[in-house]
Amino acid sequence: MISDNLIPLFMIMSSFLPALMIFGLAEERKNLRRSLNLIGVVSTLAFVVYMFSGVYQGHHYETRFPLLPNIDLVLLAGPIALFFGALSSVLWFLTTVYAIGYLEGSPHRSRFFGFFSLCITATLGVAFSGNLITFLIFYEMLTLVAYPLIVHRGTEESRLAGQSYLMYTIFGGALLLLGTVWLYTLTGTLEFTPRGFIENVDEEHYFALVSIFILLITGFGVKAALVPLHGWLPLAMVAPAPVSALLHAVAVVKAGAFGIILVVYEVFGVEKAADMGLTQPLAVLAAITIIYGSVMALYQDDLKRRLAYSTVSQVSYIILGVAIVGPIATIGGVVHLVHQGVMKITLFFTAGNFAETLGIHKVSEMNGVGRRMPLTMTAFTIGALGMIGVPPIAGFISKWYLGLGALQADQEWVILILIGSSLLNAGYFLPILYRAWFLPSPEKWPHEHNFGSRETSLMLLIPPLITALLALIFGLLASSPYSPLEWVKLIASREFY
Amino acid sequence: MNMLFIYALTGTGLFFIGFYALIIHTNLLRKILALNIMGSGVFLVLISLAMRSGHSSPDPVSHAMVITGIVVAVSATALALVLMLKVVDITGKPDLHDQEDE
Amino acid sequence: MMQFIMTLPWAIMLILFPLTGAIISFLWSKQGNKIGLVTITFVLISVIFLAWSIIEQDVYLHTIGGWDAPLGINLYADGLSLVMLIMTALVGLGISIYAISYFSADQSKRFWPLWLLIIAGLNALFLSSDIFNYYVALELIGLAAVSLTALGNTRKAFLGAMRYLLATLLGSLLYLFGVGLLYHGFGSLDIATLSRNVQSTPVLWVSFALMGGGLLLKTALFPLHFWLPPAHSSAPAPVSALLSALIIKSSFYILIRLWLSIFGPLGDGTVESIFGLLGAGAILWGSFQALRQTRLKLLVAYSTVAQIGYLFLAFALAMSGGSIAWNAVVFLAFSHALAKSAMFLVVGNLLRFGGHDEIIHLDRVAQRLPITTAAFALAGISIIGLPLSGGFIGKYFLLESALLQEQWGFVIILLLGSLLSAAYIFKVISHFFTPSSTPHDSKIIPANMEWAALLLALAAILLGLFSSSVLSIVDIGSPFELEGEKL
Amino acid sequence: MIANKNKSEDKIIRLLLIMLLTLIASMVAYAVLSLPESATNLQRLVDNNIDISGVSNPVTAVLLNFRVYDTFLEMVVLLVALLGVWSIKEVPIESMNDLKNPVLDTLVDLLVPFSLLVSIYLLWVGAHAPGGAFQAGSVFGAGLVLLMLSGRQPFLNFKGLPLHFALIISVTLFISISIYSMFATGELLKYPLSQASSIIFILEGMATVSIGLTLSLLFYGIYTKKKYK
Repeated sequence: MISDNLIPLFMIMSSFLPALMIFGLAEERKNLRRSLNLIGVVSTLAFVVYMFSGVYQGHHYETRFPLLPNIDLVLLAGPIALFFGALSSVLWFLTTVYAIGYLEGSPHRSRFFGFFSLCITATLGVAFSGNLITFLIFYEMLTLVAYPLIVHRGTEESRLAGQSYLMYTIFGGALLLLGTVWLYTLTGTLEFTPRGFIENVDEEHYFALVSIFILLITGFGVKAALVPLHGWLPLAMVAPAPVSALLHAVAVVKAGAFGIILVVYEVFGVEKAADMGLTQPLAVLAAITIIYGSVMALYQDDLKRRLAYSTVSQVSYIILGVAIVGPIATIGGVVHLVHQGVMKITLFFTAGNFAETLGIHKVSEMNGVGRRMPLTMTAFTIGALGMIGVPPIAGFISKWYLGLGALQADQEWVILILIGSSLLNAGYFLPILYRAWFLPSPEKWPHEHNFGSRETSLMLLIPPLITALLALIFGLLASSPYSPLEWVKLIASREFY
Repeated sequence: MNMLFIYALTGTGLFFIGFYALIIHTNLLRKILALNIMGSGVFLVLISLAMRSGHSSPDPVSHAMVITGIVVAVSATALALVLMLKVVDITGKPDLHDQEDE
Repeated sequence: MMQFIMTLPWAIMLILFPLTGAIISFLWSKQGNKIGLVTITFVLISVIFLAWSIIEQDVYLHTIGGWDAPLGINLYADGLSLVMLIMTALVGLGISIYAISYFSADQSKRFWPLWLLIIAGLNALFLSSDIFNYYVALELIGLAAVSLTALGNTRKAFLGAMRYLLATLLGSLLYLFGVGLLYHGFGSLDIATLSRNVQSTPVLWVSFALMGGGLLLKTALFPLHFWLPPAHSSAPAPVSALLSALIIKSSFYILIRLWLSIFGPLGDGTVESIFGLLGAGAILWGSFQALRQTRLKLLVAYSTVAQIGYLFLAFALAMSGGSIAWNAVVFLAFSHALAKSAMFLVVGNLLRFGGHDEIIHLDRVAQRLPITTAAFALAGISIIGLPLSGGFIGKYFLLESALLQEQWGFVIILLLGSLLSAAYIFKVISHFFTPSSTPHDSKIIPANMEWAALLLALAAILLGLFSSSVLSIVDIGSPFELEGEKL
Repeated sequence: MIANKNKSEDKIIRLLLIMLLTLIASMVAYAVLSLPESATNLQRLVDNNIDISGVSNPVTAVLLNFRVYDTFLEMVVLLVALLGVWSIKEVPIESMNDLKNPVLDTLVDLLVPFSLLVSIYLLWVGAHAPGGAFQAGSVFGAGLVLLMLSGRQPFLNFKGLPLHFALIISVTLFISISIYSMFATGELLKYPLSQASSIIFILEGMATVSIGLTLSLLFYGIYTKKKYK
């Protein structure tokens, strides 16, 4: 019998080892590469599911490896970890299928899929980190392995986008490292603990703790694209669609948001942070980001850039939920991690389909797309409506809990933000839907590919349909026992007294 | 004051005169000579301080250091001279200021 | 059987193997490659067994000629020496594997004897505990290094070698003068004896100034680094690698040893401040210069100037009482050796591949030389100090130590240095993916030249992963307790 | 001329340098003067052990026994220098003939055998009085240099592998004695008491050969420069 404590390590390895093997493959070994990819995906998923059921039965999965004096590398399958890990591995599975279809016949696929797998290794590492240093290590790994994906096309434009991405993220990483080490010198530990691990720090270090909080939030804020640290995200849109999907819904941006969640809940403890007066400014910052992202999205004609700004806005819902302070808002914020993930990935998959099939990159070119590609457009519509917050799609659940949470915490102003942002969301999504469904299609699409009887290749079509379906199910069956919402309620119960 | 300290001070003086020359002169031959003068200065200090023993014979370890030091200095000087000749061969002049003309 | 193997004199073989190899490769120069590889393999095996016996039986001490110090010379190896020896063997293996394909037959004939003699000299130096013996070993290493620099056989290489020779000879003479004064002041050349004899007198501090000055010059600490970029950037790639990775570490090692046993316990904090200040200057100046370079090899050379600054920053923090910072010193030195040698080998590959090292004209290297690209990227990660690499562990300790001592200036320098290094590393990497505006022909790079670079870079990364084992080795014999505390 | 301004700047820099170096020099001088007027350092230890060192000249005892390891490495340094010179510059083995002169010829014919004699004497005397391998090697080397300067060609027939063997003979002997001593006594370069003086003598003899040859070849490497043009 394999020791329970090695399971998290096996999970990490099941994407890491295939990645290494894929790097070694010659470009034309298509089938072997696919098999390796799928073996990796499936075994990762299997490990996550195994741990899920195990944790339900009270098992404990923890891989520990000594790194420095008093500091271990820890992979721990806690509730939050499994929550984020499950999201990542499921969406990775779909993105891999999508990417195989999307990159059919394009060059450097071994490199692409190698780094693609490494991205998931890093994301799962982030998800399962048992302490801040482990988190930091995988977080920086994620920064690095995402870079070759962003510059994958090898054009001057992608080079510049990659440069800006690195400038932001390396800067953020430096702040994180400083905050982490500083924290360690005060606490002597970095192990994530429900309700935080800073109680024992003396009052006299108040200023230091505030500085650490700012450093950590700023560090994570770069990837979470908090205004004004969001500049790299719209530029990074030059990457291929599966990369954008991965960046926005699963890996990079989410890792930043996830980091903020951990800092507030498992490092400082949300109530302690609130007592120190740290959460209110964070809430304001999140609110500004929500409105700013939405307003900017209104002005983008490029579809992917519009989606990118939408991400800037939507991810801050998560942060807002965290910063409002209160069990219900927490539920709204944390569950949005998953809800935003499935909805946004749907949008990016479908945007990629439009580009790949018809050569459509701009909103203004989308007239009548609905009739040409009805299934794709249906998925897009579900994602978009979910983003706006239309019931019964998942996005509605998030916003509902956020609103309730705000009221519970006497933060009525948040309601205004939610309403305002929903209106803005509608403002930049509804015109697209209108164009696609109700306007006549042009004589000729910008760059049309023929996929026979189907609207597009099956591998491009199925993933968005599944994610759209998930977005619906997560909304419809929100109160069934295995839904993300119920899981998040369990998490929230650990974080509040 | 003991006579040997005068030698030791002379050695120190030689060392720093050599040091000065090493920095000031651009001609490589002079630089190499300067290093040799510095070396002689150190050896003189070592030899003269070895006389402090009061015995009939001076401190042998200090002497052994000087002998080893001389061998090393000779080797280094030979290498430096050959390298200098090579530099002269290639750039046409015995100094390090090379106009980037390739 | 195992017991018997452990009692063999592995430390002495570390010196005798490369010497013998050098002589054989001098006599049968056509077989240089084979002799070199066999020799370095033996060196590696010896290091492994020496490490094993030291881990099992504590520090190694050997009285040469049966004459105990101070009359004779003692060989001594504790955790610190051991790590340096392991570093030499690993980097040595990487460079040797690379060199068998790099040099022309004529160059190879000259390369192997000198290179093996350098390995012998480095091993001798790291095993020694005698300040005059250090001098002889330093000269051995220095003269051989200069000769190898000149092997580049270009105008720049000769000028670089000449400048290097003058600097290293000046450094040696300063050091020798200090040795002489220290001997006549305190009656011994043996470090352990000296550490018992010394008192804080003018002689002590003047000899420290002379020895320290000489060693700083040899280590190329800012602003005494003027000789380094021309020499390191004009030498043949394997030579640049060994210069940056190993040679400058040898004088740095002596400085640490002297400080820990002789001068440190009597210091009052001045030296720390000076070293810290110079280290900070080196980091900023070196990184800034690296960022400005348009040629890759010069960029890598200036990066060495900056990385030396980290060593001294760590040294300064360690001197002012942070035991953590000593660990930083070890990790920074070790990981820099691995990463920087990998980087110079990469530059060698690129130079051969495209015939130039202009950064903006690198032409789709990521596609065409993936292994070399990976090597550069991994080495870069360690140089920047990104997790999880040896460089990261070093900078982590450094940051922790600076924060514990509330040295905010150092904290800022550290962050700034990391950002600058990231900037210059990624400036290069970003051009790996794009086509050059002037596409050019390319030559084939032998696999061993690519893999040698990758393995060294990989070792720099793994150093981070196995940091706890490295730390437990370093701790053998408590090299970082000042002599006063040991009593 | 533009040099005017530069010259005055130059002068200031020189002045500053002189002041700085004088300052350092006086600190060093102060330290030297602060040394006690008499000190024995390691002399007593050397005296106490000289009887079992195999020689009676203390300097030779230090060089070839107490600190023989330094000498070992020193011989390696000499080899490094020669390898360095040869790697920088290919030295042609045919010598130059530009100094043909009957007076010189006669003088060399007298001096070279004499230098060989002096060299052997110095080698022998080193065991109990000032002298030894380095001094002997220098004189031997000087004799060879004289030969070259006078247009004789000492390396015309003595080259290639035999020459290489002669150059490394001293280092090789050191390595062999190292290995032998490890087997015989378990300690590096520790001589069995009965063999000490003979081992030292052999070491010195071979060192003389290597030093003499190496020094003359170093000179040769520098001197043959003209041949290249």
